[in-house]
Amino acid sequence: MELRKFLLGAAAVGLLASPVAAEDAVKIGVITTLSGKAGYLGQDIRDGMLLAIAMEDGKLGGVPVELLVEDDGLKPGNGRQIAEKYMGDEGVKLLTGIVFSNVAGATVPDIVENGAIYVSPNAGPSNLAGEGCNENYFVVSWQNDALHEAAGAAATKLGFSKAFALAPNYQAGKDAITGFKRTFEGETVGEIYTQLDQTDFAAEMAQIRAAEPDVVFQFQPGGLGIAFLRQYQQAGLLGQIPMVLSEPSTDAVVLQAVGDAALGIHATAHWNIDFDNEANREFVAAWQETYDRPITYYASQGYDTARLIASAFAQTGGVDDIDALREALRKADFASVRGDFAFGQNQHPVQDWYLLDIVEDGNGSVKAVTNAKLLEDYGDSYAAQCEM
Amino acid sequence: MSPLLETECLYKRFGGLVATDNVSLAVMSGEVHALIGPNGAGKSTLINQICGELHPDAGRIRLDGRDITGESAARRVHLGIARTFQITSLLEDASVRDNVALAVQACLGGNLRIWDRRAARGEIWRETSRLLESGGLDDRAQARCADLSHGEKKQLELLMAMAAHPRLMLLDEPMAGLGHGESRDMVDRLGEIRKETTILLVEHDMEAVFALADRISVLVYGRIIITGTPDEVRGHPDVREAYLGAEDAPC
Amino acid sequence: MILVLEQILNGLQYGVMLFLLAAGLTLIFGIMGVINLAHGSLYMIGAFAGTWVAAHTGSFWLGLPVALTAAAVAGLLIEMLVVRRLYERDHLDQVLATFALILLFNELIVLLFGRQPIFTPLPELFSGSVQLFEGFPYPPYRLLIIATGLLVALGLWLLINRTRIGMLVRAGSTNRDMVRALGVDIRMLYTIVFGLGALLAGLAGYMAGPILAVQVGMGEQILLATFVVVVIGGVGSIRGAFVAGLALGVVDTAMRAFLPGFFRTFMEPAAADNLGAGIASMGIYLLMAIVLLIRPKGLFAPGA
Amino acid sequence: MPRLLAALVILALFAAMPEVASAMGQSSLMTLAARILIYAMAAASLNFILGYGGMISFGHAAFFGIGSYTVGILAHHLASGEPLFGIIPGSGDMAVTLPAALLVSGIAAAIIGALSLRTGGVQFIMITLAFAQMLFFFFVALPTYGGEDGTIISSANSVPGLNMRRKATVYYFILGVATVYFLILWRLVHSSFGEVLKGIRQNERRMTAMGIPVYRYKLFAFILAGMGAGLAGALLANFLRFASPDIMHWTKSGELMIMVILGGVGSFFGPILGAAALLVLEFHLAGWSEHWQLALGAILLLVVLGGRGGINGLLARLAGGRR
Repeated sequence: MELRKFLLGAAAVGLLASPVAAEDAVKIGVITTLSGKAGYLGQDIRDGMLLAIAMEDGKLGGVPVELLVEDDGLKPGNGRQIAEKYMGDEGVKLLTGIVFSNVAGATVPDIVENGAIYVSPNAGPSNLAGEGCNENYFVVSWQNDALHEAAGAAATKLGFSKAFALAPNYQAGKDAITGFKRTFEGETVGEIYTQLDQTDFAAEMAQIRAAEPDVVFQFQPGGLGIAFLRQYQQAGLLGQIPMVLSEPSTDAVVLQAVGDAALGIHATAHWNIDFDNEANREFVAAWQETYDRPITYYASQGYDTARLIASAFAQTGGVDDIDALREALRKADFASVRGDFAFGQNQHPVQDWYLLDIVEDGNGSVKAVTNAKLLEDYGDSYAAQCEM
Repeated sequence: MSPLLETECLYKRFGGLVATDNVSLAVMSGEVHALIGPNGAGKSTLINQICGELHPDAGRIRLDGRDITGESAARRVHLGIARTFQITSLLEDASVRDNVALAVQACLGGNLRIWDRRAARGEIWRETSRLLESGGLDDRAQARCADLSHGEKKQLELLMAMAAHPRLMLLDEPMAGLGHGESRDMVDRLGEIRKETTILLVEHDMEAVFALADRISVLVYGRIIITGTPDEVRGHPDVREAYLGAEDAPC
Repeated sequence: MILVLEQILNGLQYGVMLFLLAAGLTLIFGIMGVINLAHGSLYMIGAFAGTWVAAHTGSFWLGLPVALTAAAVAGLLIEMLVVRRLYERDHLDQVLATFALILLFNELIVLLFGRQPIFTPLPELFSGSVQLFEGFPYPPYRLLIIATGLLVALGLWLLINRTRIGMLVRAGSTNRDMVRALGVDIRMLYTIVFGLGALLAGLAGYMAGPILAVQVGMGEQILLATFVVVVIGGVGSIRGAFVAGLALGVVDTAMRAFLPGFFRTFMEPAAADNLGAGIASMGIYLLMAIVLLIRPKGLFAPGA
Repeated sequence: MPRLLAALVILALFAAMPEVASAMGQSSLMTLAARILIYAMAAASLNFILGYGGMISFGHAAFFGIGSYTVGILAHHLASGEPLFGIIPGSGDMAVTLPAALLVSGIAAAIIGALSLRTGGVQFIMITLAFAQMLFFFFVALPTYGGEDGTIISSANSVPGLNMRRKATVYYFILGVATVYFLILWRLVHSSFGEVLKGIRQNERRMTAMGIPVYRYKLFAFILAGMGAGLAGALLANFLRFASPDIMHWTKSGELMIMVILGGVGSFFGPILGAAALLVLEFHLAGWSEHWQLALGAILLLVVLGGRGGINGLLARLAGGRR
């Protein structure tokens, strides 16, 4: 049962965390989403961080650290409250962990105005990437739009010319379709915005079939994506109309849950489990030893965030000198599990994006295999608007 | 003498059931007009149309010559029609005094004031005390309404109706459920009230009806079969057959 | 034409799911006067218990009885430990208590099954798609759901119109005090109805498993739509739940499918998509508001 | 006057909070206190129609959100320099935004109330929920103001003579508004209208028979309550410097209702107690365990099974027991 795993995991986390809770440990505040449907995202981000810390025996960059973790419940107000608690009560100068853009919107401006540093392991909303950028705000993951721009590039590269795009009717969904169309050079023959809480896509399947596109792009994060892919298969569309997906629709949890309904799909990513570099091999091995569940890219981002912080701590020895810490972070002097990594002008990543194939893994399930590089040293569309 | 209340061909049906069938009724100013009839004859439906809770399908209602058919129930109270309920309907959580005070306040006006203190409106409390005294409920003023006896509740309802200074009082079975002594008290009380207002009385207690009524209308199957003095009604053969039937002749 | 037909089938399938949930909720609502926000949790419990067993045994059919049992047992426990103490209280206490239950169940599921969504394979027989007629493929599993929903509807109709319990249920939903006055052991009736409602919710949850994601919080998602069905149909009316469930399923599906296209005929595509999707997501609420404004008690309210 | 004393004690506690918080080295207590004040205002406005008027609105967060978005939208247009609908200029002035929030939420409450109050009972619960959800989806689908991601407000609205960049100043401003608000509410509850409203909760038929047009009175109360929630929402937007649709989601309406029930339905101080209890529990439990919702659920369940009247009722019984 999962309960046993949970207890083991909790014990492991407790063991990992306890020796570092020393007097001189630097506190890092993690605000993340652990409850509700998106709980696994925050959990993986946190565990990626814990893993990096454990691999250095409770330290990052030679500095003992203590990770404070709290659940924001996906409520912007709660995120803000936790940030205040960290900064005001615990004297935390370095915060991270937020999964969702709306929590970031309510929380990040307050953090950076307080003179603390925020390193995002996931959300990279556009309103903080352009004019709203800040020298104390770093994003390790990606700018939100880049995820979908990669998918658009993939559709172009694969030679498709008629695309059908679907996304939930909310900001991230609109950004997704905008992002896709920004890099897709063919024609978008249909666009559907689904309801935010919609889990049944039968109506959309029928419309896709009627529109006869040669490729489908859809953005349905988490559980929605699982439902979508399965229904795509059940509708008999899988194998008939190819699909190009951006990263959130094909994380490892989604793949495990959809199984063979994901076969043949073209996925895009900035990280995959099979990346052939030293840092990644180390990360994957450590994860598989510690946790009994699939590695998602969220975990890789949590891990990378911790490694980035470690690289900065190695230079500054901690958070006492914020200016020095900021400078050190900006250098991004660490080996990312995704290979090349640098910060752009707005302190968002400049990185490579890849095309993945979903194939059988030989154990009755499926896995993602890296096929080709799509975009090289790719930044984002908002960097130019950032004056820093 | 002109009628205070007139209904003209009031018609109301529920589904297949005709509850009031072209009822034309005139209540003279100053009289006690009793409305009798067997259960299900449509008495309460008629009362509810006069007070405005129900709207007739056809017909008109006039108060003092003025057509009030289209007026709301609340508006009719201000025009002078007050009522009591067959099953007492009070503010059960509030004290007796507060029940009366609210009725007084509703009549005095200023109900939409959001920046005054009701407790400081002396006029309300003076009138409330006067009413409580007149109804003999002043010693129960602080009691919670839900703790009152049935008879006391009936008295309280009457007081609250009186608070509106009605020209016409609709009494829906004021004696229902009362013991013999209580009924007699109620008859005495109504004898007092009739000096101040016209009364349309629905009642099964024939002793009370014949003691109080100046005129009586008999309603059967939604139709008025006769209106007349108590003696006329008592002697009317149709009434005996249709209403009194097998029962003993009244009084 | 095929598109319209397909969308109607899709709407029916969504509609019977809503009906399965709403049937129990409307009875609990109508007979006991209890607002049970935790009804969605029973749906989730059925889905998790059944799917877990199905995933470990590899058999869809083995999961079914487990899902039904788990949901019914959870329902009975809720009734006996919590709801029973609240019958005499007002709606607000019931809201607070059942809201607390949602929190409890969600977190318990996280503890037991983890945060990742879990997965059931479709039964072999029903995977893929069948050609209903030339050029019209349709997933047979969805047909199975529709058939199940209709069968349950028939079963409930027989139960309510042909049995003693059904008679009590009917009497109870129109006049609670009367049933009590008859000297019927009302507690027993309440427990049975609650258990039955939970069972149907569990069935709906398990049936939804292979097409949706079985995950924490799946109950709240469908809870609101279920309440909408109950209210439109008329509180306490199974017939209302059936008609409103199917109507809402079809209307909701049709709006999602055809509104943007409709707006595109006279608007810019981007604006049309936006407006269409916006109205479609408000659709069921709009529909409920309109129905209530015309018939304040819903379509088939008992005793109205 | 135990109530007056209680009120003064509560006020003194809140007034001392920034000092206490910094003395304890827990400056986040001030944030918590500010959120409690704001939520208490919103919950109290719900309690006004729910507890005093008997109208169980499950969509009250709509007005909370509308107040919040009024501030957010005015700030957005101030920043962009483009007037709303081409005529209404943006504003960052508290003297403009608060009245605007009151006005807009009042109008919204008038429309929603006028339609919803035609029903009653469970149907009223659901129709208010329906309107709130429609508004929620409307704002989620509205790209101009960030849709679901919300809109960031660059700074708190200005008040002449106050430095609203200082957190403590914003806090004291909120405390000041809340104090005035609760004083007004106290007057309102004990006014002639307040008494009529309490009568309506107990027996609408009787009130009609007294000559009170019940529908109009309920609508008036509904509008007042909507304005109260709108004011709270405007303060929240100023405090968070952020407005997003999540505060009009149905779960937020539920949260407000839970604060009212937890504190004690129809008691004046109930919503303050309820808001404080729920937010403090959330604050500490979330810091204590990631499975805090389990504990919260258990506590809420115990409270509701344990007794009637919420915390206020519990306090009353304790006070009664001691005597």
